[in-house]
Amino acid sequence: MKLLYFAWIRAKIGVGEEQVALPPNIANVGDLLDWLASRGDNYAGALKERKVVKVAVNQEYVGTDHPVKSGDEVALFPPVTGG
Amino acid sequence: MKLLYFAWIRAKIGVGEEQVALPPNIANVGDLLDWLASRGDNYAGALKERKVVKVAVNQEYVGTDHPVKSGDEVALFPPVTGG
Amino acid sequence: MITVKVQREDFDIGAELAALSDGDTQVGGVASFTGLVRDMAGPHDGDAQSSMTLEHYPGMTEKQLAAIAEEAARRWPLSRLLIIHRYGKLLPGDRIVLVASASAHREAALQSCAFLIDWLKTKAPFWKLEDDGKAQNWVEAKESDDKATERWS
Amino acid sequence: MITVKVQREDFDIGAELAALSDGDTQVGGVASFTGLVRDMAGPHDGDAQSSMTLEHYPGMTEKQLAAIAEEAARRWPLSRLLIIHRYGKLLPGDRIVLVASASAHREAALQSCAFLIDWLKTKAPFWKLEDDGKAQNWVEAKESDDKATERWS
Repeated sequence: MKLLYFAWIRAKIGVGEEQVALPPNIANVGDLLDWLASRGDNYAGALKERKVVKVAVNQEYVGTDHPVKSGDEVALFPPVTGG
Repeated sequence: MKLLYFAWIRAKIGVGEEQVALPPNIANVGDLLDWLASRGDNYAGALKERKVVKVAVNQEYVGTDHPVKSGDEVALFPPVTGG
Repeated sequence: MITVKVQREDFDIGAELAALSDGDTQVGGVASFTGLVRDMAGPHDGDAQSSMTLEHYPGMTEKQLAAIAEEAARRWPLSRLLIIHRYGKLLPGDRIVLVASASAHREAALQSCAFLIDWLKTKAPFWKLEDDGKAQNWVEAKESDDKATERWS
Repeated sequence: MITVKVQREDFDIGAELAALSDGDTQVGGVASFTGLVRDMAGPHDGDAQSSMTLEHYPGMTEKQLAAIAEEAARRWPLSRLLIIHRYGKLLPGDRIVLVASASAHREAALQSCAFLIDWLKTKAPFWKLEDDGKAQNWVEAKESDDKATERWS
């Protein structure tokens, strides 16, 4: 799975992009966030306020119950501030 | 008094501008329109539908009860269609 | 802060809009509306060339446009405001009018632009004479324009 | 009919707006909104130079902007529609974004512009990092932007 991080989530985690092998028990976005938060203080800190973390799977906005699979591109980012 | 006519009111009257000496009994815009309409078929035709005739005295929109005096610039025109 | 131009000549939208924020870094947004001459000769009219001639009331036009602009400046927090309106003979695709406003806030810029064009259409002394290539006729005022203006009162 | 550009470079508003009606004489009006970088270092901050860096999500950005534009085209009778959004480091006064739409009807052009900028502010994956000359901070999303978007739903 390809993971992308943007803005302060990227800054807190310390990388903008990484390739991860999904543990077998990860079925949806919520599972993925829980697992990521367990990977270290940088992840836990970045994902602490879970409700401000926006998620896109394959470049579409999704909710926490959206399924994820190993070939997906999953992006995590704070609320957008363009325009 | 300086009279100005625009758009189809100008076209129907046949001139765009004229200087007139006001008869003494003309006190307001309504009087002026009545008097003008009596000056000939071209005026009568142009001012027939009185409610569509817009009037400006000294370049400000006014109603038919607005006073007029000899030094005024009075303009008659149809509803505007700019923009 | 308020600029009003009534002119026969065309205008340069890029330069005009740039001037609305030039040197003022408190401006967060510039909204604009440009009105264009539509082709009155339909696609079936062969080589009929339509045109539009705008007549206006020199002196009163400038006063009315300035009054409309001042009213917009009272209603919204605007940094600068521009109205350019052309007169004379224009061809399909030609620019007729530009209204634009600069503000720290996008809502103020966009709403004031809508207000300016609505008011201008019912208050500014301009009259359009359409020529569809066969006959000339004076454009009639639209009730929908009066309605559009009423929503601001 | 729909043009979306995501780019580092500045753009030429005059040329972009002219292109929205070029060759289409059924267009009666072109509305636009240009967003600019405001100066975050206040007038009392001496020679502090503020700047803003826009980060985005390449690929998803273009898709989201196209989806927003398509939604506008479904809601209003538009001839053409344009969104340009820049990324990278920008200085006060620099253009960030241009949304513009061309229509036979002024209401459609103006309202769709307001819709485009409101939606873009809550849906397009851009993030602003402000630097006021002393410290950097990520701009927080505004509740007022969410509210502005809600009025279209």
